[in-house]
Amino acid sequence: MSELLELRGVGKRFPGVVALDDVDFTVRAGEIHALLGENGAGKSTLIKVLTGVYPADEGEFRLGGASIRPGSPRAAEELGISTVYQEVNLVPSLSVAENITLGRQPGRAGLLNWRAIRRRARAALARLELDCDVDAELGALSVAHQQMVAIARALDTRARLLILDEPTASLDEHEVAELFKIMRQLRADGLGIVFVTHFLDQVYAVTDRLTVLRNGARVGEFATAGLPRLELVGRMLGREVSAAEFAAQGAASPADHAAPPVLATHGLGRRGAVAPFDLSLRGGEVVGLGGLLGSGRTETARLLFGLDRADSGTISVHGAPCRIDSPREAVRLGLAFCSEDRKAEGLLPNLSVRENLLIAQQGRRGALRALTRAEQEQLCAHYIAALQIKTPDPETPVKNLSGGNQQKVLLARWLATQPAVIILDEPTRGIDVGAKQEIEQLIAGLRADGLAVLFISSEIDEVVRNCSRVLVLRERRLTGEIADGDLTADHLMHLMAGTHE
Amino acid sequence: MKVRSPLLWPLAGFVALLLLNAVFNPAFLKITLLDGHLYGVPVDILVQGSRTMLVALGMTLVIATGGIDLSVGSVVAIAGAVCAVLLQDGHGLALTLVAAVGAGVLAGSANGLLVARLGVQPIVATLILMVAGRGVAQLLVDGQVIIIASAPFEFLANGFVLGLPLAPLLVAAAYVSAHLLLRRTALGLFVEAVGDNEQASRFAGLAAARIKTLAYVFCGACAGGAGILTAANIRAADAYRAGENMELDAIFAVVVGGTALTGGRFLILGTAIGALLIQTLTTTMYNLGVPPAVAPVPKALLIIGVALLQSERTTRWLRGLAGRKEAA
Amino acid sequence: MKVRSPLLWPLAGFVALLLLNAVFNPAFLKITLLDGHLYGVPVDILVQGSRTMLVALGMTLVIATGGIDLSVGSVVAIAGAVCAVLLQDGHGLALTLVAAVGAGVLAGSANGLLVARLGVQPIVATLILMVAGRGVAQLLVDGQVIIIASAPFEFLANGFVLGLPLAPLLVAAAYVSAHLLLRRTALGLFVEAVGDNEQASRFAGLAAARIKTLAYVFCGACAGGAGILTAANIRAADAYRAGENMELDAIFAVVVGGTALTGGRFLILGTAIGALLIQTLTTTMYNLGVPPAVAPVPKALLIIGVALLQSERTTRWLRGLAGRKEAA
Amino acid sequence: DRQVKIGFAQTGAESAWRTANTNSMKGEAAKRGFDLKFADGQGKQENQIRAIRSFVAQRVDVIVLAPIVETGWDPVLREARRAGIPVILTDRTIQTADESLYACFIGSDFYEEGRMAADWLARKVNGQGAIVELQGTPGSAPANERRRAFADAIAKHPGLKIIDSQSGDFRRAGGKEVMEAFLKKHGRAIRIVYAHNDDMALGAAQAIEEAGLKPGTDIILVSIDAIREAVQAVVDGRLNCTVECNPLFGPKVYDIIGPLIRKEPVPKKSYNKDELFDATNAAAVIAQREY
Ligand SMILES: Nc1ncnc2c1ncn2[C@@H]1O[C@H](COP(=O)(O)OP(=O)(O)OP(=O)(O)O)[C@@H](O)[C@H]1O
Ligand SMILES: Nc1ncnc2c1ncn2[C@@H]1O[C@H](COP(=O)(O)OP(=O)(O)OP(=O)(O)O)[C@@H](O)[C@H]1O
Ligand SMILES: [Mg+2]
Ligand SMILES: [Mg+2]
Repeated sequence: MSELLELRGVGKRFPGVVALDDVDFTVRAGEIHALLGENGAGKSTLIKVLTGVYPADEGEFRLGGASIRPGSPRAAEELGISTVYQEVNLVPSLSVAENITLGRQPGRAGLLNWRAIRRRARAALARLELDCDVDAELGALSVAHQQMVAIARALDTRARLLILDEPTASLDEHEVAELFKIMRQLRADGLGIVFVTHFLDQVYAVTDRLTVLRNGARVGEFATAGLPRLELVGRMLGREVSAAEFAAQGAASPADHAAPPVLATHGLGRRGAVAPFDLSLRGGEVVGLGGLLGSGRTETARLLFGLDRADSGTISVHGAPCRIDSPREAVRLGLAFCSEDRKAEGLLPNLSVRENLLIAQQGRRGALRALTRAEQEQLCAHYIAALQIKTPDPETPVKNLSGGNQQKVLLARWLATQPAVIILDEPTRGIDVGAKQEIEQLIAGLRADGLAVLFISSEIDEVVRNCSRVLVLRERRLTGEIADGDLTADHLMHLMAGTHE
Repeated sequence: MKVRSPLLWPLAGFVALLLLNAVFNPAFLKITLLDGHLYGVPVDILVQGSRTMLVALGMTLVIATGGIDLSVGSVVAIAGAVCAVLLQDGHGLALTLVAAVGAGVLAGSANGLLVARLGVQPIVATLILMVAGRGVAQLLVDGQVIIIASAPFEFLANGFVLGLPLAPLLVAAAYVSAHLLLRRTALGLFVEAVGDNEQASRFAGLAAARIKTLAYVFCGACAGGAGILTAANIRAADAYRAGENMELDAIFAVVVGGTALTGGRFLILGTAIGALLIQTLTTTMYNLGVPPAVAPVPKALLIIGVALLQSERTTRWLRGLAGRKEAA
Repeated sequence: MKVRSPLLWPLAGFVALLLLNAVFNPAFLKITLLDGHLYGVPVDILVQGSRTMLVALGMTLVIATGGIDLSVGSVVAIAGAVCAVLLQDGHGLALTLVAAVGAGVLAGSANGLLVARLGVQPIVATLILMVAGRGVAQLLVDGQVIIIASAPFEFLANGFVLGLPLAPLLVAAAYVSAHLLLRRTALGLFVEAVGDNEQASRFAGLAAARIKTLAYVFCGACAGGAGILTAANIRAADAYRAGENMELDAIFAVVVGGTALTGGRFLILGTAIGALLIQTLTTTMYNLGVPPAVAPVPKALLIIGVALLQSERTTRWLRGLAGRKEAA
Repeated sequence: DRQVKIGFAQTGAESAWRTANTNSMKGEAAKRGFDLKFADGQGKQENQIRAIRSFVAQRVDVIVLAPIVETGWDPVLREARRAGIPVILTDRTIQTADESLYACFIGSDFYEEGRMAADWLARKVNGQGAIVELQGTPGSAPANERRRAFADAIAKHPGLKIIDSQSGDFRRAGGKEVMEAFLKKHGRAIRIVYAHNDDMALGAAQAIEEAGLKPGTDIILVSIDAIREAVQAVVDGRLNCTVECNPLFGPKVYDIIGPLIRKEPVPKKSYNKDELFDATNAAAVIAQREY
């Protein structure tokens, strides 16, 4: 097989960080090549350097044998490299169709042909079996749908090399399956595909070979089939891992049903968002919220956290009825909500890791009771160590961290408020295997400490592993609950899809 | 719930103003024929408003890219000065017009260079030319108000064709061409994409810097055109006052017309309505004899009113009120 | 590579200007004692610059929240008018000062309400008061320039304490208190968070609207204070001209001082340096005898220079050049 | 007989001078029982054009126009002529090919004001002395004219030299700031200050006092406008001379209206009488100064 892409000795330094250090990377035509590594290993940076987002400090790039050095994503695209970047990078106020065809609208002599544009967008979405109005404004879609649109866009071009940086982080199984179908088909057509993911199942399901990065350096290149899972994890983490460490944890022990609920709702709902529902969370239990994409999980969380105003029902915390009409009020009552959209709703990009970490706690204390510098530093040191956040130092702007590490900072922000109830919306999105393990342990720890956790994840296994009970949402309505012994992936899937009869 | 057209509120304001005037002064809407051309207050509004409309057209694009151009007033003064100097030296009309628009293009390129290539913030970058540009205009005319004695030149601003005023026709032509250019090609889309999310646009392969530069150049050209009309209207180049405060009126027109200052989606038809609305308001104040110290207030109130009605937060709040009433 | 302090460039510009002056006119930096107080050009710069410094202090916070306040000039006029009217009516100094700052607070609250609660874009919201505010000031003084004949009032702007000019001392005190208030409490952090990502701040439990409103109120209070100093400086309230163009100078000072107009991180020390830099430049123009018509040009050039040096893109470009040279 | 209807298109309310001008026109009209229709142009010519049209429509007897700019008036003035309404220009003149479009012009002569100031000064200091000039807003008509006239007039006196000139923007604060800089730069070399308006002169006087000198004695101050505060300063000896730029056009304008309506000939160009106030006459007039 021919070498499609060859990178030799690529290096890239940011202030205080060596992001890439003498990296070699090869992709053949007609293969799916996984690019793996921990959060902050340098995967995204490698991709950005290759596609001209940043200039490389050193290194040689060859595509199809010819030396290339694209100066911008546009130049890369013209060379036949089509990329889906890690953070969804589309234009929110444009329509789906406009986003998919942006910069390469069909039409004659520069004149737009709207029918062709829509047709093309619809075709691109149809390949992913995505049913979605091409005239809808992109910003109104859920993160997952936006991600699918971004993928559709990347597929809608004749490329030789397709790069997908964590495209599956916010997708559920159905969409992932569709994506894989297309990836295999493209592979058969002779494309080279670079695939970044933190889901090892997906690596084994679809890739031919893989390259592992650690701390910006290449660990090695392997044939996927020849590398056992544990060894792969070991290569990524740089240490021996035992099978026990990664065995599925037993379902969490059931909570004490006699204990009064920390958070309870009665008939809480909002027209057009979620039908009225009853829910009660007890201290020391992890409750899952299951559902397909767009089933209303996020909107339920928003309602609980006072981001949207409920138009019916009541809510009580520690048995006392209360009104939650702003996040500020929610935080004051001991709630915490780690949003799924970390870029828009989570990060303060230009502020430091330290400030991002303590902002919620400081907000809860109020402006006048400022944390002292020593307290702040202690807090940072604690959480940076506890969550193994990879950052040159706490004063680095958080936008310079890798995606997974940003996610950890946000988790830390909420843990620092020492909440009674924490709502985690896709908390493990984009987090590497090691860290996922740590976060799951953390959740177990929180439960042991008596917190109530509301856990939302598109990964069914993760839900089953971590939760003692799962509430199932379908079409914005709470349709069922499974607990304890009944809680299996199969059963849950049927409930979510509404096919359990 | 159907999404309402963003043109609704400015249009409603426009109609309301016309009605208000017509009630207080029935002669307001009367149009007569005088010397074979139309004559009346609505004609005045169109003629006087045409300059702001032209400047606001360019401003719309700049604002859509997420920028702002404060230098348009100075560019109007420069273009007028160029016209006066060239006509005085006996150059032809065609050359004069090209040179005046060219001066605008040059100014726009300077702004574009600073903003798009060198990353200076638009307010700062264009303030420079706003401040320094008037000096340039004064240097051109040597601090004097130069009288222009060219009938064809004056005709551009004050002439009538088939009984219709020429200046609004020219500006309307500019709007139609801009609309076709922006909406029939992908240019308009590119501008909106860059204004909404510059980084994503770059990732999507758009030449963001070039698109932004183009917007500023276009805005400069429009301001140059408005400079021609202004000089032709008063048959003189007044480097000291021409185009004063025009950036404010243009920005108002754009905002009232429904284009957000944060960039992204733009509505050139809205801008045209916005400019007419502002002009009508000025005329109205006049007609109703509002005392001078109070005169800016209704204008301010109108603008805030439209801005409020367009703000999502207010809409939500109003809807909340309505909802509560429904529930009761 | 060490990250350079953002104060570097404005400071360098300041020092360069002082040197330039000292070379052309050795008397420039001379400070003498006159009637027991300091006397010299640097003292003038401090006294004259103190008003812009005060306005720019408030503007810094507003800009840090991602907004802008164009109404400060009008607020200066209003506060001056309030002082004149109250002192004329024989009210005490304390009441007068409180009322003047109170007027500023009121204006700031109006701006804050529009921007933070009703979601009107800052440029539009504050333009309203910019336009209408001067009318209010004129109504207050009934169109007259009112002379203020209160020695203690004048002392605020022109007095000396222990040989040092009082006005800069007062403004310095304002800066120090603001610094303590913002940095010893978490207020500064909250302002930066809201300016950096308003939505995320709200998600993190901050009262974003309240924080923004506070910034506008503070800015109004600063403008009110500057209005007092302005009126005291010339012993008169000039509703027509007081505070004219002050919003531009203040915005320049903030930008030159290293606070980005996009909001987020702010540097009040940088703002102080920026304001002094601009005042020094004005004084330099007088000193070098630059003709008035040309005077805005160097100012514009300086601002663009500093803005360029602070722009990341330029830095990258310069570094690229340097790199190529190194490589060669 | 019938009440006289007058339409007055004012430029705006940009300064205290303008306000005094407006008040004079309004007050005098009330005194004489005229029906004055007042329109404020808010600094824009188009507003004034529109105002004139509405005056024509209302069939006023006379239109008074204080033009904001010098050109672009022909079409609307032709409309007024067609309606048979005479137009009086005040304050500033216009540029037109057809002088018959207006009946007469009554104005302030900025050039004459500058010349009067220079002549008074030459006499006062015997044609000797170093002058600093505080200019008005660069490019504005009064600043241009007053600068030109002063320069022309002192050219006859080789001993009078302008050693520095900066713009104080017609503002008190501007005059003070520029004067402070001049004092540091030239020190005691400055003998004379010529300010294009009183506001700047009063600001400069303050700067001079703060520099430990006596304005009017150590440094001679000459300015233009003669606002009441400045005349008072002349009385107090802080200012040496101020040339009037009289905003009180009311009487002069209305005096001419009678003959105009009766179609009697009136002088095409006349100037509002501008006096000069110095130590000799200031005290006598201060009580009657209206603004
Ligand atoms: N713009 C930047 N400025 C400074 N440092 C950066 C920047 N971008 C990335 N880094 C640093 O480079 C390193 C590699 O980051 P990169 O985003 O490539 O990681 P990644 O492997 O994609 O991780 P993840 O799995 O979390 O997405 C990290 O330490 C990160 O902090
Ligand atoms: N701001 C919004 N405006 C309009 N529609 C929205 C908005 N946010 C979400 N939606 C739509 O509401 C539906 C429910 O979204 P929600 O995010 O609650 O689902 P979810 O079950 O959490 O799915 P996900 O896995 O994407 O988080 C989706 O179809 C989404 O497109
Ligand atoms: Mg990454
Ligand atoms: Mg969700």
